[in-house]
Amino acid sequence: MTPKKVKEEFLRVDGRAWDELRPLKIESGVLSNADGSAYIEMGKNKIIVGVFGPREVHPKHLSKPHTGVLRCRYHMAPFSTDPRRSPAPSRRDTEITMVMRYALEPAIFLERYPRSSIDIYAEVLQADGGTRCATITASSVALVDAGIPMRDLVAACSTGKYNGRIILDLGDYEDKNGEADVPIAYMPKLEQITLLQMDGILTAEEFEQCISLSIEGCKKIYEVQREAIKKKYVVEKSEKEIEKAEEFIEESRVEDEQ
Amino acid sequence: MTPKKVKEEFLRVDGRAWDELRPLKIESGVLSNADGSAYIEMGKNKIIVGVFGPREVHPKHLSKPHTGVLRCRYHMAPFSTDPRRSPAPSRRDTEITMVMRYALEPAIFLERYPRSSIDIYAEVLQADGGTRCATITASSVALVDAGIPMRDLVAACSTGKYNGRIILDLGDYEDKNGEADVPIAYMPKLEQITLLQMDGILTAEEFEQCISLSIEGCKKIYEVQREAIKKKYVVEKSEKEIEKAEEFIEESRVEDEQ
Amino acid sequence: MTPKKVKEEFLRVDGRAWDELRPLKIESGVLSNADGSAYIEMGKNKIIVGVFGPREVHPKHLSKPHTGVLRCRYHMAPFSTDPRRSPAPSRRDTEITMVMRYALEPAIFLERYPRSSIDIYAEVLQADGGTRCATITASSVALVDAGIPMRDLVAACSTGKYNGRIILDLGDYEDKNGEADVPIAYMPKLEQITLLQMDGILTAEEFEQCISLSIEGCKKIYEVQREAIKKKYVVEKSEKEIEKAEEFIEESRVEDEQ
Amino acid sequence: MMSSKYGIASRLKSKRIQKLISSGKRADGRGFDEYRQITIKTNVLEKAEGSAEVFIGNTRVLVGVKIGVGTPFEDTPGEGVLVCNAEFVPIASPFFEPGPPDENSIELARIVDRGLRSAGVVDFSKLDLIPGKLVHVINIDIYILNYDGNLIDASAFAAIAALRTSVKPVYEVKEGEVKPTGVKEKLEVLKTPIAVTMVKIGNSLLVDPSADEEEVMETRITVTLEDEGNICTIQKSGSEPLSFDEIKKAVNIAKVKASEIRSKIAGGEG
Amino acid sequence: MMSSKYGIASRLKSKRIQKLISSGKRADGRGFDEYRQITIKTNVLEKAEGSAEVFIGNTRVLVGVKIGVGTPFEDTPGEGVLVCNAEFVPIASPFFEPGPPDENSIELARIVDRGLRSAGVVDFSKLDLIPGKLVHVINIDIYILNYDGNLIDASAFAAIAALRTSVKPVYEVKEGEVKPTGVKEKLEVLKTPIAVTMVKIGNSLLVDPSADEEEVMETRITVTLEDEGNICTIQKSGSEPLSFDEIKKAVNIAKVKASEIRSKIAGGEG
Amino acid sequence: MMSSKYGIASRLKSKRIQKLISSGKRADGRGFDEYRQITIKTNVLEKAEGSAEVFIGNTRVLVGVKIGVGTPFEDTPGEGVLVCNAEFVPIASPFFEPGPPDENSIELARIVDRGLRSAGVVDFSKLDLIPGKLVHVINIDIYILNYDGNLIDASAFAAIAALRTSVKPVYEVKEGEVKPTGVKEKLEVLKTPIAVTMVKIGNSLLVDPSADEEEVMETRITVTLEDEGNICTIQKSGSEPLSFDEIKKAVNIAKVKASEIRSKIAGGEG
Repeated sequence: MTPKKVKEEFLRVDGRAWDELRPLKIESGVLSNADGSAYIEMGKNKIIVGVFGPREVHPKHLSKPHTGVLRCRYHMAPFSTDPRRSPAPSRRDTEITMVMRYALEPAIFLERYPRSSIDIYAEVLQADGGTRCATITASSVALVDAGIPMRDLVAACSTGKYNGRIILDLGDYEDKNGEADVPIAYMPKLEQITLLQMDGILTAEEFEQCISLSIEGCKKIYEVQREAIKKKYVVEKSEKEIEKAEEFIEESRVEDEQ
Repeated sequence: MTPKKVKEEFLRVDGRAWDELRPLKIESGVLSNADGSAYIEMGKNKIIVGVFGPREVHPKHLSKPHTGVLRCRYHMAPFSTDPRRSPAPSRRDTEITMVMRYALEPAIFLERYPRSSIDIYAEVLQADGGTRCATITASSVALVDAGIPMRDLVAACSTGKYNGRIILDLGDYEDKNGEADVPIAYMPKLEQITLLQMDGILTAEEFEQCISLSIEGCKKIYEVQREAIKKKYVVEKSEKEIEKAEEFIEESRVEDEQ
Repeated sequence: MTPKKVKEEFLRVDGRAWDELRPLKIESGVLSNADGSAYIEMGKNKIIVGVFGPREVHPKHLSKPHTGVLRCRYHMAPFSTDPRRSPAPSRRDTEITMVMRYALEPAIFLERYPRSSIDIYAEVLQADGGTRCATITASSVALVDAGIPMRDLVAACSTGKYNGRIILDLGDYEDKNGEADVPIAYMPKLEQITLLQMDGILTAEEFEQCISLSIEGCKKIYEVQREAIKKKYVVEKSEKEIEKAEEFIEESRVEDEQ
Repeated sequence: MMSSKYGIASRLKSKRIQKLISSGKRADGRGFDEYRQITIKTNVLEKAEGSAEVFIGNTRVLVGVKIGVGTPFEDTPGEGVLVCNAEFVPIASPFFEPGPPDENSIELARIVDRGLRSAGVVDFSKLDLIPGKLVHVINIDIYILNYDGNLIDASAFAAIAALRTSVKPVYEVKEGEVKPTGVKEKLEVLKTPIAVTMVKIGNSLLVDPSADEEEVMETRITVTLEDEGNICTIQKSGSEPLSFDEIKKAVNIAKVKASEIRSKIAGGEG
Repeated sequence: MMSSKYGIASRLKSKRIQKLISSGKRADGRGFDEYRQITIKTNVLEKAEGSAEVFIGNTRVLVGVKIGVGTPFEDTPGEGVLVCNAEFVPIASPFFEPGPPDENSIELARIVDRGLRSAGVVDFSKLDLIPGKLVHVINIDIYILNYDGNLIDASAFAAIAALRTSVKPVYEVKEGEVKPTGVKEKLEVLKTPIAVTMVKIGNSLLVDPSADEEEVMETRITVTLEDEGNICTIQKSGSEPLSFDEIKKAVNIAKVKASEIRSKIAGGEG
Repeated sequence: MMSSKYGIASRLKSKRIQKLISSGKRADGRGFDEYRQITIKTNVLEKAEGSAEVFIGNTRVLVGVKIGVGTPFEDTPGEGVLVCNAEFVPIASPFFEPGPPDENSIELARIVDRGLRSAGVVDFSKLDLIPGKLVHVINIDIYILNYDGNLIDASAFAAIAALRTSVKPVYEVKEGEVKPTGVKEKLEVLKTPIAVTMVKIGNSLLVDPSADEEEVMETRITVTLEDEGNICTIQKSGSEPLSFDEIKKAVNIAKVKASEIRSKIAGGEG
C-alpha cells in the first residue's frame, strides 16, 4: 500500500523531490495575549494561530452542559493573496473553518470542559497552497502551548498528482495546475485520519498512494511540531519541565485510556 | 354590481374566456416534515407551502401572552423567474409576506394559542403571474392539513384589465402588459375580503366589476380547495374521518360564534 | 495667542470676512415626539436633532449599573449631498458619531442616570461643510430642550486655512479646496475643548491661531444657542420660567461643583 | 399594523377611543371624513433636484428628489428609473429605531412608488440617455421627521409635490459617454396622484388616522386616485377583513377627498 | 454534523439505533450498503434551463439550472462560470430557519460543486462569449424541500440530472455585444459524477444515512466517482477520525453503489 | 475609549495606576514622554507589494500594502485611490471578537488614512491609468496581531514603513485597456508622517499608553506630524475635555517624539 520510495531523477518546479516537504518552520508561544499560539511557515505560507480557553462561552446559549465546545476560525488576511481579497469570510473560508474543527476535535478532551469553549483563531498572513493543512498543524502546537492536554498531535499535509506523478506537499503552482489534491490530517500515535478531502481525478490505487505518502509527510511534520513545543520549554522553563513537555502528549493519552 | 356574464367571442392569449380561471391543481399533505402542507399549480405557477405550529416561538420575546402570532414568509426560488433572481428577499417579497399574513390572519383563531406561533412558509418554485394569490390559496389548504381550525377557507385570485377588457385570473403576460391588476383574497362563507391591492388605472365601476369577478373566481377556487382537503382524507383516513373533514370548516366557524 | 483682529480687505468666496461665521439660525423644540429637539441652519447646512431620554436602555445589557450611557447617531439623508448618498452609514458617519459622543459627554451629568440612556439622533438634511460642528451645536440645544441639566453648553465650529489664510467657519468649497480644517467643540464657561480634530497642513503657530479663532467663533455661537433656548421658553412658558431658563445652565454647573 | 410596532394602546385608551367613535366622534373633534390641517412647503432644500415638506397635524414628512444617471432595468432598457425609499429615522418617534428599512417602511415606500407609477407621473421613455446603457434615475427619498399617524398620505403628498417642483440635469451624449452640461430643466410631471388613507374602527371608516387611531384600528385601506378621478392604487392592510360594501364606501370617500387635496398640491406652486 | 443543528437525539434513541446497528440491522430494515428508494424526475420546471427532483426515501431535493450571461473569473478570463448554491428552506424541517446560507448549506453546495468541477462535467473553455468580458454562467440552485438525511447524495444526483437535461441559450456576438437569438441548444455534459455518502456508527459504515442515523453518527464520508470509476471528490465530516482501512473500505463501497446509481440517472432520460 | 470595549479596569487597579502617575511614575518605569521599545521590520511578506511589522512593547501590528487597478472616486476622476482598513483579529486580545469592523477599528483606520493623506505621502495625480476610468488603487490593510495599547502609533508607523518599501506594478495602456507588464517599480513616497499618541491621566500627559493605561485614561490625543515638523492630523478621543494649554503641550511633546521616531523609520531601510 505504501508507494515505492525509489529515489528518482524527477525534480519539481521548486526543485524538490517527489516525496519532499517544503521548508517547514514552526514556532510556539508567539503571542502574549493568547493563551497559546504558534506561527508556521511552510513554503511561502505564513500562518499565525492563537488559542483562547478553556473559557466561558459568549453568548451563553452556545455552551453545552456536558461537554466543552471547540470553535475555530480560518481567516485570510486581505494581503495574503494576489489579487487582494476582501476581509469578509468567503464560502471557502466557511468550509475550511468547518473541516479544521473536525480535524482537531478528535485530539482534544472536550468532555473535560463542560459549559466552556476552546477557541482557535487562525490568520493566514500569506497563502502558498496547502493553507488548511498548515493551519491544522500550527493549531495543534498552539493548543499544547495553551496547556490543553491532547490525545495526540494532529499533523497535516496534502499529497496530489501533478503531471502524472504522485507528489507530496503541493505548492501553490502544483495545486492550481495539478490533476488532484488530497489534504489529510493525521494523528501519528493513534494512526487515525481526522481530515480527508480530495479534488481532481485519481484511481483508487493512486488515492491510496496519496494517503500513504501524506501519512509519511505527517510523521515528519510531527517531529517538527515536537521540536517547536520543546524549544519553547527550553527557552522559558526549567530542565525538569522540558522532560514534562516531552512526555506531555504521551501522558495525556494514557490518562485518557484509563 | 355583478358583471354581465354573456358569453363572448373574445379569446385571451392562452385561449381562455374572459371569466375563466387557469388550470388549477391543489394537493394537500405533500411534505412529511411539515405539520401541514400543500402544493398548488395555477397556470404555470408552482408553489409549495409548509405550515408549522402551533408551536413555541423562537426567539421568545416575539411571543404574545394573550394570543398566538402568525408568521409568514413568501419566498421565490432563484430559478422561479427569468432571469434568475437572488435568493435574498427583495422589497417586493417583504411586502407580499406582509399582505399574505393579513390575508390569512382573519381566518385563524389565533387567540386560542397564546405564547405560540403558527408559521407559514411559501416557496414559489415557478412564477407565472398571480403568485401572491396562489400562495394564499395554497396556504389555507396547508393550514387545514395541519389540523388548525379555521373560520373559513381563504381563496384568492386576481382580476384585471387587459386591452380594455375586464378579465379573470391574469397570467404573467396579461399582468405585465395589462392596464390594471386587482388581487383579492376572499372568505366565501363569511363574504369578507382579506386581501385587496390594485395597480394600474381603473374607473370606480371597472374596479367594482373586478371585485365581483374575483369573488366569482374565488368561489370556484374554494371548491378546488375543498376537493384537495377531501382527497387527502380519502387517501389517508377512514370514511368517518372524511365526513369530519367535510364539516371541518363549518364546525370551526360555529364554534367561533358561540 | 489670539490672532490679530485687524479688519482686512480680504473677502471670501461667499463674501464673508475672515473671522465671520456663516448665517446661523437655531430653533428649539421643533419635534413633538422627541423629548427635546433643535433645528440648525449654518450656511446651507440644515440639520435636525432629536433627544430621547433619560430612558430605559434597550437592549438591557448595554446599560451600566452606576452611570447613564450617552448614545449618539450622526446620519446623513440620502438627498443631503450631491450626488445622492446611500442611507446606510458610512465609515465617516461612524467616526463622526463617535467624536460627537465624546464632544457632548463632558457636558452631561451622566452619573445621575444609572441604568438609563440619553439618545441623541442627528439627521443632516442638507450638508454644506462643517456638519459635525453644526450637529454638536444643535445637540446641546436639544439636550436643554429635553430638560437635561448640563454643565455647560457645547458650541462647535471649525477654523481652517484657505489660500494661505486662517479663516473661521469653513464652507463646503473652502473645506474641499483649503489647506487645513480644524473642527473644535468648546464649553465657553468651563473653557474646555471637547472636540478636536485636524486635517491638512499647519504649523504649530497656525494651529494655535485656528483654535483661538474657533474659540471666538464658539462664543458667538453660544449666544445664538442661548437665544434659541430663551425663545422657546418665551413662546411656551411663563415669565418666571424664562428666568429659570436663563439660569438653567448656570445652576446646573453650580450644583455640580457642590 | 402600526400597533404591533409603535406601542400597544392600553385597553383603557383603546376602549375610550372605540366608544367615542361608536358615538360618532373623534378624540380631536374631527369629522370621520375630515383631514387634520395639511401644510405643504416646496423647494425646502437647495441641493436636491426637488423637495417638499408636508405636515398633516403633527405628522411631518420631508421628501428629497435626486435625479442622476444610472443603468436601466434589464427588462426596460430604454426607460428611465424611479426608486422610492422611506427612512423611519429615530427622531420621529420613541418607537423608531436606527437600522435598515423594516416591513413598515418598505410597505410605505412601495405604496407611494406604485401610486406614482400607476398614475404615470412621468414618461419613462423620455428619460433614457443611451438606450440599454444609461438612463435618468429619479430617487425619491421619504424622510419621516415626526410620526402622528397617516404616514402614507403625508409621504404620497410630499412625493408628488416634490416631483412637481423637480428639475432634471441636462446631459450631452457623445461617443457613448454622457457629460453634464450644468443646465437643469423642469421635469415634466404628467399626473398628480393623491392617496387617501382610511382606517376601520368598529363599523366606521375614518380618513387621515392619527397615531392613536392607528393603534386601535382593525384594518386600513389606502386608495390613490389620479387627476381624472380614476383609481390607480389600492392597498388594504391590517388583520381584519372588509366587506365589498365597505370597500365601495372607501373608494367613494377617497374620490371626494382626493380632488380637494389635489387642488391644494397643484395650487401650492408658483 | 447534523446532530448539532437539527436536534439532539435522546440518549435512549441513540442507544437503540447503535445497538441495532451493532447487531447488523438498520431501523428501516435496510442492509448497510443499501439505499432507500431513489426516484428521479427531470424537466419538472418550464422556466429553468434544466431541472430535476430527487427523492431518496422521504428526503426531497429540487434543483433548478439557470444559464445566463455574466463576467468570467479574473484568473480564467476565457472560461464559463458554474456556481452552486444550496437553500435549506424552512418547509423542509422544523429545525431549518429562514436566512442566509449557514455552514451546513455552504458545505453541501461546495461538495456538489467540487464533484461537478473535478469530474469535468462541462468544457468551460467552450462557454465563453467575449473572452475576458462575457461568458455563459451556469447557476445550479439546490432547493431542499424535505429533510430525512443524506442531503448530499440527493443534491448531487439532482444537480447532475438537471444539468444533463439543460439547454443553453444561443447568443449572437456582434461588435462587443451579445444578443439572445431566442434559440436554445442542448448543454454538452461530459460526465455523470455520482456522490455516495456513508456514515460511521459504532464500527460500521452505512450508506445513505437517514435523519435519525445522521443524528447519532460519529463521522461521515462522501466519495464522488466519475464514469470511469475514478474518484473525483472526497469529503470527510464529523468529529471522529477514520482509519486508513476504513477509508479504503468506504471507497470500495462507493465504487459499487455509484455505478448502480449512475445507470439510473443516465437511463432516466428520453 | 478602549476601556469600554477591552475590559474594565478594577477600581483597585485603576487607583493604583493613577496614584503611581500622580507621583510621577509609570508601572513599567518609563518616563511620561518615553516610548516602549520600538522595532520595525520591513518586507516581511513576499506576496504584498509592501509590508512592515511594528512592535511597540507587546503591541504588534502587521501592515500589508496591495497595489492594484480600480475605478477612481467620482469627484477625483484623474487621481489614484488609497484605502485604509484595520482588522482587530481575535488572536490579538481575548476581548477582540471576529466580525465586521466596529467603531474602534474604523476610527483607527481613519486616523492612519487621514495622516497619510494630509501629509501628501503620494502624488495621486501620478497614479492614474485611464483618466476617469482606471487608476492605481493602494490598499493598506492594518492587521492587529497583539494588543498592548497604542494601536494608533503602531499602525501609523507600520503603514508608512510599508508604503516606503512598496513597489507598484507597471501597466501598459492600449486602446482603453490595461495590461500588466510583469514589471514593478518603486512607489514614490514623498513624506513620512509620524503619529504620536498621548493619554491624559490625572493631570499628566503620557505618550505611548499601554493597555493598562488606556483602561484608566480620561482622554486621548493623537498628533501626526510630517517631515517639516508641520501638523498634519489631530484626533482627540475620550470622554474628558482638554484645555487649550494641554493641547499646546501635547503638540510640543509630539513634535519632539515624531522627529526621533521618523529617523528610525526612514533609517530602517536598505
